[in-house]
Amino acid sequence: MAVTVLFLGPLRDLAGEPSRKVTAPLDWAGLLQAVGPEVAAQLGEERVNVACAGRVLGDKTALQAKDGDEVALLPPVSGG
Amino acid sequence: MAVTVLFLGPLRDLAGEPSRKVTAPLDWAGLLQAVGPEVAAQLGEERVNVACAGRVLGDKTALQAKDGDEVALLPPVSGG
Amino acid sequence: MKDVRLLHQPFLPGSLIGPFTNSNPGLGGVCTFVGEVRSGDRDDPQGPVEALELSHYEPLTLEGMQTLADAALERFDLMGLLMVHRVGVMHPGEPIVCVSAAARHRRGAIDAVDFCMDHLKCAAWFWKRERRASEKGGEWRWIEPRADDYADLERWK
Amino acid sequence: MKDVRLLHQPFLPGSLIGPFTNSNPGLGGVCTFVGEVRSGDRDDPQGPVEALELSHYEPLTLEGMQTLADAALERFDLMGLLMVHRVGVMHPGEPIVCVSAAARHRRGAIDAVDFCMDHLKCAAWFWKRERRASEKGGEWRWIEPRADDYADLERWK
Repeated sequence: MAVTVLFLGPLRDLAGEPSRKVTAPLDWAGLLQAVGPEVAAQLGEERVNVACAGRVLGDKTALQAKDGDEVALLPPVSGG
Repeated sequence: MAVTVLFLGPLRDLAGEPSRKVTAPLDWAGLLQAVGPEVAAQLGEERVNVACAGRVLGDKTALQAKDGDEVALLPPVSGG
Repeated sequence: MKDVRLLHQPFLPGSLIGPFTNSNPGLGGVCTFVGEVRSGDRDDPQGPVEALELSHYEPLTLEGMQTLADAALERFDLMGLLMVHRVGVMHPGEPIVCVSAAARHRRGAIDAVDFCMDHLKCAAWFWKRERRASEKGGEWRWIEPRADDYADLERWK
Repeated sequence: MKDVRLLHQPFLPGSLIGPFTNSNPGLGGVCTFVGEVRSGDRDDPQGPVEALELSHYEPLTLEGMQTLADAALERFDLMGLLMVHRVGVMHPGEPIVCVSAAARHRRGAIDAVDFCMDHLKCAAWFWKRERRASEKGGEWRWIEPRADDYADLERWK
């Protein structure tokens, strides 16, 4: 019974690993606790988005991940 | 002792020929007379430029073409 | 690297862009615009375009293009600029003009191409006419820039 | 014609532009932007760029590019749009991104490329980092868009 939390871009360096298994279900408070203080601080920033099951959340604090979901933490992007 | 008057673009159709030899020297009044009323009317328009000896005149009415000069009548352009 | 050409024969833009890009090592981006002879809008009542003719005035046209290229190099942060314009009779699908700008950042490259095209369209020494299939047995008709073209040019003043 | 691709291997923009242009018969112009890995500014104290890595998030990135392409096709008067973006590790001189727009008139083509590039630069699901030769034995450093990039994006809102 797990949720996979994925650290994208620079958050991967902060987390020290590309992903982490967390017990399901997972809400916003649980996420902040699961990722450690450094990543949690980043999650507080407006520029950092959260996707659950392939969909970017309009309100990330409304996260409700269930067993098998992938939760992706998306820091500010830079392409081109 | 001649000046060559060159009709560019649509002015060529109006003049009925690509160029015309005119007696030198040639000033603005002489040019208007030499090109016929239809082309002369076009020359009165601000959008029509005149070049003498390869240089576009800032004030076309100050034209002073001498023997051997080419006077080019330049209607509104369209490229690309 | 500035490369300005007036061509009397058909050209392949692709054959110019590769060498141009390679001649500007360290670039961040290249923006290229290629204008071709249109066959005419589908709903155009005047029928399809058969041919387009671009005429020029030898003593002014190429020199004017050089001056335009210099103005673009002065105004934008560029590494190189390629500006090629056809003259003569062309047919639908043939390239008329190709402007390519290489720069460290995309902004300069895109703006330079925009700037050069606006000027080539209604402030360079070219005269354009077209012949359409259905129009009075293929008579030539002179084309002036559209109001949009003049408005675009004003943006740079 | 809409052609949106996320590539994991090097690509030659020239080999895409020709077929793209040919697939839009009757076009008046094609604008193309190609972004490449820069070797770094000459006066950059951090030394030359050795490598650039673009990472993406599979469930979002390509779909986001499709949505962006649809927005451009909706907003500008286009006949076709090609949008190609590399991911993975790249080296200086390698193409990262290629956007090409075909339209009846140049305005739509140029603006569409400008619009797409601004969005790919700071509103698409990519993360970019670079490794420089002189920096602490080649450590990777994450790159965020420049202030200019964010300002450019605001123009379309």
